[in-house]
Amino acid sequence: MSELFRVEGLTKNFGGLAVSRNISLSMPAGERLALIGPNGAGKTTFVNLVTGQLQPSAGRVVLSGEDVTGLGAVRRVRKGLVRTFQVTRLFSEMTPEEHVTLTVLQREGKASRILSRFTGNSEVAGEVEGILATLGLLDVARRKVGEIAYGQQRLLEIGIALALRPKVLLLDEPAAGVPSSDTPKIEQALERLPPSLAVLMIEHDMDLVFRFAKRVVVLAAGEIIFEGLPSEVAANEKVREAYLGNYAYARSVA
Amino acid sequence: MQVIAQTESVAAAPSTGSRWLRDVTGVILIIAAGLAGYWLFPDNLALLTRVIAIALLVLSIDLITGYCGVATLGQAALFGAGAYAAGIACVNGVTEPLTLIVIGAVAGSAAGLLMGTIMLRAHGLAQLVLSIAIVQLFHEAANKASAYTGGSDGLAGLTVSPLFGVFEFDLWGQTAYLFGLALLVVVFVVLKFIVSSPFGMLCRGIKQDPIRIRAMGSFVFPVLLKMFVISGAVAGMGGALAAISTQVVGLDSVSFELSANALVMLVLGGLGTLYGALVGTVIFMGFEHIVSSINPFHWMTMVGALLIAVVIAAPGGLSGVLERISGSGRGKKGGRA
Amino acid sequence: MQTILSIAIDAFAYGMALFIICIGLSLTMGLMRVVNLAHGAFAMIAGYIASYAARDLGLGYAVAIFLAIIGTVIISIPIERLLYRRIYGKPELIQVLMTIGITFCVIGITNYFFGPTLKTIPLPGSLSQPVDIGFKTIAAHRLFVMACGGVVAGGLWFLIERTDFGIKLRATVDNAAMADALGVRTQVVYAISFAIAIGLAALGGVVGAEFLPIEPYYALRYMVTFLVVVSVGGAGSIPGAVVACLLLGAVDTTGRYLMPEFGNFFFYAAVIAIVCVFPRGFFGRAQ
Amino acid sequence: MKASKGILGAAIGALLLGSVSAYADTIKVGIIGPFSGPFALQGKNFQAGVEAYMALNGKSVKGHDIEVIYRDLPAANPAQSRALAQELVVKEKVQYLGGVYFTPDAMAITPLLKQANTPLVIFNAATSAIMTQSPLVVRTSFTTAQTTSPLGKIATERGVKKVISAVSDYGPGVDAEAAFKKAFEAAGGQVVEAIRMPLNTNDFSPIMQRVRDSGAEAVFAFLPSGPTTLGFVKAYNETGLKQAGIKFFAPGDLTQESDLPALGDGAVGLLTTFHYAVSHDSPENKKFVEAATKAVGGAEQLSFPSVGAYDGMHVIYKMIEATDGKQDAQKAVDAVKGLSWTSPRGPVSIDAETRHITENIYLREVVKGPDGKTFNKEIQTFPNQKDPGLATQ
Repeated sequence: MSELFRVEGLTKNFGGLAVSRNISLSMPAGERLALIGPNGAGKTTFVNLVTGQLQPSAGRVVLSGEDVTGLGAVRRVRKGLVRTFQVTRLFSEMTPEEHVTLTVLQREGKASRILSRFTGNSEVAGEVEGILATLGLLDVARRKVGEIAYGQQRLLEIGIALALRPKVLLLDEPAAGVPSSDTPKIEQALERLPPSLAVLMIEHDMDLVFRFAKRVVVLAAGEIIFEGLPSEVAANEKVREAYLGNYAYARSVA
Repeated sequence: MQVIAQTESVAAAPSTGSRWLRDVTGVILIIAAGLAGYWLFPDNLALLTRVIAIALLVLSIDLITGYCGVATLGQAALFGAGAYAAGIACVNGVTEPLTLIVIGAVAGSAAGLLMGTIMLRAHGLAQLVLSIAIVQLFHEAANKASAYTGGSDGLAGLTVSPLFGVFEFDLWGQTAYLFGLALLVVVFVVLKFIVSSPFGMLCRGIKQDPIRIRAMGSFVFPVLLKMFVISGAVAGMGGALAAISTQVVGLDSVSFELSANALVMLVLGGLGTLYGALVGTVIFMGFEHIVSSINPFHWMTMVGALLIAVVIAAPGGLSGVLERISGSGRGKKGGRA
Repeated sequence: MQTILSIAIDAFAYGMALFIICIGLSLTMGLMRVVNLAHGAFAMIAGYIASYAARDLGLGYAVAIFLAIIGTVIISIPIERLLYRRIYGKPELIQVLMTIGITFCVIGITNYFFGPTLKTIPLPGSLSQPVDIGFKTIAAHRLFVMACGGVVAGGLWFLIERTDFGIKLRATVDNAAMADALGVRTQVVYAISFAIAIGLAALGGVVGAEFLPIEPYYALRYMVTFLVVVSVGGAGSIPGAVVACLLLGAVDTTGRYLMPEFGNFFFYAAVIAIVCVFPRGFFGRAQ
Repeated sequence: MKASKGILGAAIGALLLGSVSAYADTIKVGIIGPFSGPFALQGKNFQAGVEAYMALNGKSVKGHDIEVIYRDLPAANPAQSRALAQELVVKEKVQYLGGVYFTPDAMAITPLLKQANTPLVIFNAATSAIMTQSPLVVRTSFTTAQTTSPLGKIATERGVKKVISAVSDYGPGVDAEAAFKKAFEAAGGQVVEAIRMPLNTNDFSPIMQRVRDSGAEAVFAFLPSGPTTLGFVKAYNETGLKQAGIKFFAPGDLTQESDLPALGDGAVGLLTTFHYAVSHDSPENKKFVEAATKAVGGAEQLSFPSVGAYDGMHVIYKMIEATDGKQDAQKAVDAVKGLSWTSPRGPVSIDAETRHITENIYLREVVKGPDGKTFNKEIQTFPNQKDPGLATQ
């Protein structure tokens, strides 16, 4: 498969501390990759480096053959490198519909228009409705985000990301904090992601990882220690040592 | 500094139609209240005109503080830029009132562009201090350039031509007031459009979480700067209106005191609703006028007590209280970011 | 050279006077997170008390300072209980509204009782003479102000960094809920810090009265200066406040010597430059 | 919005009722001044002057009762000034406007006068240009140029050849600088340096260093009264300039009586020129001071704006007398052109040409009285001084 996205030797030092060390990774279109690792392994830092919230000390980020390392977060989003947040960052006073509408308008370059009505914008209404419908958020489309369930807020995070029509989507723990009863809805949403989209997901819920990912990368202490099929992860010695040991052992026993 | 975020609920209205209705009602209420002021206080029109000019200033602060979360104690720099630009133009022979308003708006926007460029480099308290420093520099510059501005003696001798060649700006101030009221209504309607446009939404988003907005692929700085320019135009029109109706421009129009008073009026009325700006201005100035007429020697204590009382009784601003009384109950107030 | 030294000494004295008045505000803003615009009002109350004690009652300068500090703190207690407690942790603009209200009230009341005239605090003979320090003649009270500034800075540093109370205070500031859980009585810590800040305002009001004379409008007249100095230094930082006061004092004094007609330009241009380079002030905490 | 207007309406309506109930044969005089704020003392002196005049001369003229309405204008604010003047004329139906402390405030009122058919008697605002804005303005105070000009001669007479001028950087300060320079150079002196100090200067030591470095034999100063003056005079003493024999000249604004207690002994020896000293020795002044002290509420609060107000009321009374209660601004103003009388400050007259007061300017020295309090002692008189600023126009 042709490569869509690649990072090369991505390194980040905070003072003397290396939080990311020489990370290299490549993703084709349609990829479903899970990035896992123990707490403090540098997963979120990695996402921040990729999406431009942080500037790397060394290394490159390449999207569709173009080096985007020098670009800021906003430009990377516009090029199709989109993320969600580990803790939802939503506007509590706005509705899901408004979130998605704003995002779509932004993508279309219409978000800074000052003399068109925001609501009832028929140009984008259909698309917004489509996105909300896919995520099962139509029921709460016009309620304030502060008033809807956390699981729905997580879905909305994904919805916003989708509204940007990304090429590469980085999901930072999409199911974190969601009650287990709601996890299937998230999973469902993940399954319905556009097939051509390359998705990198950070997740702690291993069941979800195993069901979702075609490939797993394990990060420990800022370094990639494993890259391979989900089925191989549990067997890997390094991974066992670093992080997964007890879990895999427990599974194998069970 | 996270400014108060008792943002008016954008989402409470279930449909576009009812929101339209609400806005139209609001505008009609403003016009009605303005005309009521005209009929009830025909002898106080100069005061009421001044209220309108200040209301424009307070509205302009609401745009950047209430909608974008950028607190400023230097907004009078923009107001004063408009006032002096209109004043200087008028002294130099441009006496048509509408032209003067446009000149004020342009000058205010230019000042807003400058102010935004500087202020947006910082956040929180530092930002507030930058705004103070800027208004002080403007004040100092206006004082220094006394050849153009008249310095501390004020820029006098503005002779404004009659509006549409017919209506004189005279002692009774009917022309000035109705002109001001019309200007206020037009500006208010335009601002209502702006704050409910995608751009307005983007600003609210930035106020709550600029990182999220960036992750949505939108730059923050140009959006805020644009709002500064719009805000400058509004403040500049207020300044020009003050210059036209007073026929003198004084250094007080670029002072920290005016900026601080205007911010107090806004917080008093409630941020982020546009209505709050109007309510705050009318109540503060009305109260000040009444108590200083009753007791010109000690009105300050009364105004201070009013402010304290408002914080204790209605921390979300007076417009929230009025709404609760009127029973329209739109969303909850006084929340924080 | 003589001129430079002389300007430097003037700048130092002025900076120290600013420091004594502003450090209390820096504590309230940095540690208690209250934008207390009424800070100057408390300094002014102290000035009135000291003036009354020293001029009208004929008490000594030291006694007057002592009475002013005690008196102002006592006056501040009910205000803290009734008003300030309502705005701890509230949004800044609400705090601004409340404390401006308090300032207006204090001004109005002071005007009513003491009239609008300037009030002086007579200095004892030893402080009122000019002293020849070799290269220039300087008023003795300026030396006194410098000494006071040094003592205040040192004392506060010791209190915050080296005492039990300092530990509790820092813990409360970092995480009030956690400190509470650890058995620190945060309400008490707040009350004591507030009293200390007010006491410092009082000391500054009295000692600094030679620079900033006491009159009812004191509270508003210097509000901006105080706020600017504290922000430039970084709210809550003692070294920051020292550096900001000395630097801004130097800019102000030098500017006024070299080009007095552009004095304010220098001052505010310096403020803009500093704030743009150090958006949190010199020693500001990350927010 | 509507509700708030309603509240405003009720309250203003109540005020309105109060004023309507006064009977018809009352002539109203509106006084605008700083009754609160940093300049409240000056406003208080306006009031004291007005009340003193009415106490001594009765509250009616030719059977017309006089009612005074005060309006507060705490700081220079032309927009508010205009609003207040409009309200006084249109709503309160005053026939005469008086007071006004700041120049821009007066400038904002002058365009209204013709339509309002109301004369404006200025009790203070001291810029020459105001008089040219409207023929219906009469002024009973002084101009900075008027009080400053004699200093030129005084300085040279005292053997001073080189003076450094230090003024606050605002209208009156610049006026004072120019007036002094002109008068002093005409008398053969030289202004070696002219410093303009920002209004909000707190520490004047660097300025004093400049004065010392300039090699001047005297300093000419002008600052607004209040904290800045106090700071300036203090710095003058503390930096040893006084001991070094550098003389201090200033217009009398600097040593106004209400500031003297605060200035204390430091002010002793300062030479100022002004149109009025509370200590002026005349029977008229004695009566005035007694009445005005009662009105102002304390001897030490009395200062020069009171006499401007007192004479202003005199002019207004004369106007009412001339028009017999009818509203005719031009006739009223014409009636007082050339009017001369003996004011508490000495003999004065209204210049028929400029409508500005012609008065004696006195050189005063701050001295310590037998009671240990300092006061301005008049030591030289420059009779019948007109405003040089207007005279040359």
